[in-house]
Amino acid sequence: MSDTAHGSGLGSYFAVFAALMTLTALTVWAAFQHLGAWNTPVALAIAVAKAFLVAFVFMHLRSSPRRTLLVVAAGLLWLAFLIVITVSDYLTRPWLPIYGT
Amino acid sequence: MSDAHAAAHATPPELRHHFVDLEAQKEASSLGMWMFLVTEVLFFGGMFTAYVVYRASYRRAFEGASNLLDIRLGAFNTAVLILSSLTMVLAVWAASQGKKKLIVLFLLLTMLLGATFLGVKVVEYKQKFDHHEVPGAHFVVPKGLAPQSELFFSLYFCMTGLHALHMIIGIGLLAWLAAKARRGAFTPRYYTPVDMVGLYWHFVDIVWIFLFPLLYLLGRNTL
Amino acid sequence: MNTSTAPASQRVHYLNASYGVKSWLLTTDHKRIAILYLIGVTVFFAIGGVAAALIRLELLTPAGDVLQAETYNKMFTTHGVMMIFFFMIPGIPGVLGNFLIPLMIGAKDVAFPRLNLLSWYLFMIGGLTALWAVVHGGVDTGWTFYTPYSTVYSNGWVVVTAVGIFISGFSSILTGLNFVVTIHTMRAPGMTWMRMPLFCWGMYATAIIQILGTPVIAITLLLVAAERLFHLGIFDPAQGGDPVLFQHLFWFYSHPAVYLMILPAMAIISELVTAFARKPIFGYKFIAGSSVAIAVLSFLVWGHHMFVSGQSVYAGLVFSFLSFMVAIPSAIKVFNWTATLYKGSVSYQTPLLYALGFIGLFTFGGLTGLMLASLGLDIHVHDTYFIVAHFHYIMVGGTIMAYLGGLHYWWPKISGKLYPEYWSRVSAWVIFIGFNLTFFPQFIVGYLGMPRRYHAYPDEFQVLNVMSTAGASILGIGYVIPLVYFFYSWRYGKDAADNPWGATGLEWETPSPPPTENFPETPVVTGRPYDYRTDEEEKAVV
Amino acid sequence: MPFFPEEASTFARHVDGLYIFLIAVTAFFSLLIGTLVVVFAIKYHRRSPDEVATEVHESGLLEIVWTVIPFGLVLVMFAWGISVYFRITRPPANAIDIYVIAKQWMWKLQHTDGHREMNELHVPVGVPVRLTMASEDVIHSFYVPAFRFKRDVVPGRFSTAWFEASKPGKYHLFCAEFCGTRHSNMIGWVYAMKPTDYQAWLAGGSPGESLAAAGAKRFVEHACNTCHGDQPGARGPSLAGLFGKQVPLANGQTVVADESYLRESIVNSQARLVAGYPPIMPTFQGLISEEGLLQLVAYIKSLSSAPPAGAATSAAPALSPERKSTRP
Repeated sequence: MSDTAHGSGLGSYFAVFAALMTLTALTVWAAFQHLGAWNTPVALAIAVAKAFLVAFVFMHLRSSPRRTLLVVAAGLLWLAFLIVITVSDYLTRPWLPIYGT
Repeated sequence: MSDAHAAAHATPPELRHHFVDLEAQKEASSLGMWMFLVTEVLFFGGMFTAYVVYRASYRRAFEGASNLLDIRLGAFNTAVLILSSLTMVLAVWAASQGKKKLIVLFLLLTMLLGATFLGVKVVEYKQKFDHHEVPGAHFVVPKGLAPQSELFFSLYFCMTGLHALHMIIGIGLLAWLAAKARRGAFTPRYYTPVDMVGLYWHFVDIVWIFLFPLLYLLGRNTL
Repeated sequence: MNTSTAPASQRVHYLNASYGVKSWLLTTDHKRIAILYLIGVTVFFAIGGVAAALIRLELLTPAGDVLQAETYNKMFTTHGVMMIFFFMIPGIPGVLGNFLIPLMIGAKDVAFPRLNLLSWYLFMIGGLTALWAVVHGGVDTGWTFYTPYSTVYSNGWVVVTAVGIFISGFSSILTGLNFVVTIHTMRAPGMTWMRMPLFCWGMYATAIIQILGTPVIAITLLLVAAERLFHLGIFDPAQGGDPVLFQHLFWFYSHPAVYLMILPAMAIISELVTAFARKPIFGYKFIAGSSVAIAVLSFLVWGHHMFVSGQSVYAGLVFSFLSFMVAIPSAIKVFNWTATLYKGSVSYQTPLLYALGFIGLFTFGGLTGLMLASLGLDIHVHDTYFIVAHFHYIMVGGTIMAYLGGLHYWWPKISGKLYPEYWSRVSAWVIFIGFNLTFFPQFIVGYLGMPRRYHAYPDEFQVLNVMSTAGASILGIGYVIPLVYFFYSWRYGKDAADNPWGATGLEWETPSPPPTENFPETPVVTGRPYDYRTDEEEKAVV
Repeated sequence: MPFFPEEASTFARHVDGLYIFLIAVTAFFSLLIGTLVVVFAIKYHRRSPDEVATEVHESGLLEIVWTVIPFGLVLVMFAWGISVYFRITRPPANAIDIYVIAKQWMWKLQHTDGHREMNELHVPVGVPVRLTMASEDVIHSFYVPAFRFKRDVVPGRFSTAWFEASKPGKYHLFCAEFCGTRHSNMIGWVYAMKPTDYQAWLAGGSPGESLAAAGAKRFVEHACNTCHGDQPGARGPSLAGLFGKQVPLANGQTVVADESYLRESIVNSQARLVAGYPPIMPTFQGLISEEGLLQLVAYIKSLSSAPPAGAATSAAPALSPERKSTRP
């Protein structure tokens, strides 16, 4: 019963484990490459992929009710509010020299 | 079939009085746990925001300071934590199958891996103390770096410190679970605590999955 | 159904189901926990009130002659910290939310009763820690803890206060989480989302803010404490940190926190207006939706606290625009409440007096908020008494009025007793008059340029400050009266009927005070909320 | 009893205009709601205990109306608000410079010619005054109610602002951001004077060393001149005529060399590096006082307004012609 509830057998756990290890090796390797402006996005993309795997398979998000997905989405949206809006202040400070900025 | 149905409704001992049935209770627990994890996301989010802002302002200092962290230990710890996530999910699986001995085994393994992670962290912290790279009165600006590299180490200690605190709490919870599991408290019908602590443990893993590249990796190619 | 119950004294209910201190301190009954919160917030409110009285006393004369400057600074910090973190934020959710949500949705309890008790303990531990800090050590940073003053220069007990607020933050998070899960999973059969009382909608919106905002203030205050202890430099310009970053993180929570205080108040008003007009609420969906809209929008406007702090001009523009936008759902609510009274059957009982007071004061206070969202004007009035007046109109004229209105309305349900009608009307009027006399002059003195947090001030501001202090003493009396008669009625009041107002809602269908399990049997909901139609009318429709 | 402080600056009247408009809106809606509530409460007073209200059907149209009208109104407020705001943030071309250092609990003000004042500021009427402000400790806020203008002075950066007094008089100067025990004593006066009186006042005192001259000394003291000394083969870019110009950066962007950029280049030299130079300049975070930074920046500015003024100023970018400082 729980297998269906969690929607996965043991196989997927080991597969995800292998993928996570591979991605870890990949991100370490990529960090030493000269990718110009792309180093940071690549590192973050790999991290997001790993987090996605952990959340959806290990944490059974893929077989969770829609409500749970909504909760997670709200959390990420609010995190985006916090970071994006704060950083946008810093990014726009040097814009157009209007005095008093 | 109808007998089993009736049995399920004969108020099992785990059912708290105010829920209709175990399924509703489990659903409530799961929703509550996920919500708690969302608050944790925003809790760490405050520090991630600070990291993004200061990294943008003091990029060279941050890259230089990042290279002073031991990437081998960091990568090793990442692997350890991922492995612990695997053993954790196996413990949940064992609980769902009612394999009492396996639950205990996997919980203990997870605890062991968590402890390994913390042990390595202690070694790393000790290095930082020895090199006077801990922010505060005894901080010495590393050679060739701007003084703002202190901010990197401040954030490094805050982020990894809080992460480690979560690990310690997690290990405590695992010990509690293992003791309960040994007493046979979990059945395929009711193993919500294992499931919930599992969610917590995986979340702590996810935090590290982001901390590792942000703290250890970005700037490696400037060496 | 409300005629059949025996008098409360002959019946087992949540208050007499068990006796002794232990039965209260270890209770998991949401109704008893609500009473525990009531005691807690009242104590903290009284302490914050004493601090306010000392502030007003000092400001009676322009010279700083009653208190020393340092003491004065500690007093306004005490006032802010106690009132905001330990009265306003936990107040309505802790007391009325706890008591009513399970009753209103037809549940036996909240989803996690033990967690609910833990929330109260965290609240009390946090509150007492902060109280110890502000009273014994003293903190002079203001409730805003701006860096680098709080991290480097202040001599007060910033760390202990921050820890106290941090602990009670968890209480807030867990309460919100409990409410959301309760509303999602514990509703009685037939209680669909669109049949839910607006109070629950308001508390749901509040919980969103509690869950998503509180962690950020928690980490921010933790960083302040850590920085103070270990000189981390994260907010210290001497080490390359940016004080403005602290302001971003602080207001990310603390602006939504304002809505954390006003949303529950709006939730109460929606119930009061419909109950005392005996008429379905006008625009149910719009009031429910605007609560959620406010909860979301409130997270996007925090920068209007930073218009003169040196944030980017462009960030200022965006924040100004969004701040105006958040006014619209509030306006929708006010219009709908007003429309609910139209062609109602209006009874002037005390809860309605508070509700009408709320609508007027909140409208005025909210509109003055538009002046602060307005970039060009905010530069002048920022950090003056104009701000002080504005947020007291919202928090005292809004939240406290609604809280008192709600407390009167549900008092028969909570205590099983009736409060004295005459004295309650008197106190409602005293509070209304005292409040306006206290805070209206502050708008004027603020526009004239008197900065807030001033221990001494130029002579020309004295007349207005004297008016304000006079009003504060009337307001103080207004608050003591209900305190006295609530205590009195708890013991000596007349027994209340199950539904003394003739109101709708599941909470009125169970005895006053309710049994521990809330309902003799799980209620089934068959119709929309606030349905005051008589049987004949209903039949005619069917 | 007055309801408005004196209107003593060029933008005071615009701020008051906006305020009056907002008061009108506030009064209108407060009275509207207040009246409706009271009228409904009286007119539909419950006559018998069992009376139940007649049902009024919800109206989608009404909901739309009272959503759209406030929306339109706040758009007007927003537009009006930013138009006043831009007036306050954009200084005109011919501003004179005043340097402000805020510390617990005093204001130190310096005129470019070396005149120093404490908690008092003398300014001419009819001439824009630009403030470059720095804090030595916590956040302060420079607030002159009669000018309707306020600016936080945040440590770790320069805060700039401007005003133009329009009426001679003596006006309050407050610190508006809570800054510690004696916050309410961090007050002073601004004296707005007729230009002739101001000239007489300037001539009266004995000015000390000018900021730029003090900055020139520091320039040598910190050995800035070894790299920025204009000698052939210098390791750093020349600073002559730099102020107010567009500077190409190593990362391909450009930046206007204003006070903030100059300050940043001293305390966080690697942040926005000039194109064509290696990142070898040490950072001076924590090594130069706020006053020292102001002096250095004043000195670098003075290198751009040197005698052949025509040449230097015409090179200033079109974006910010107001950056030159011309003295009356």
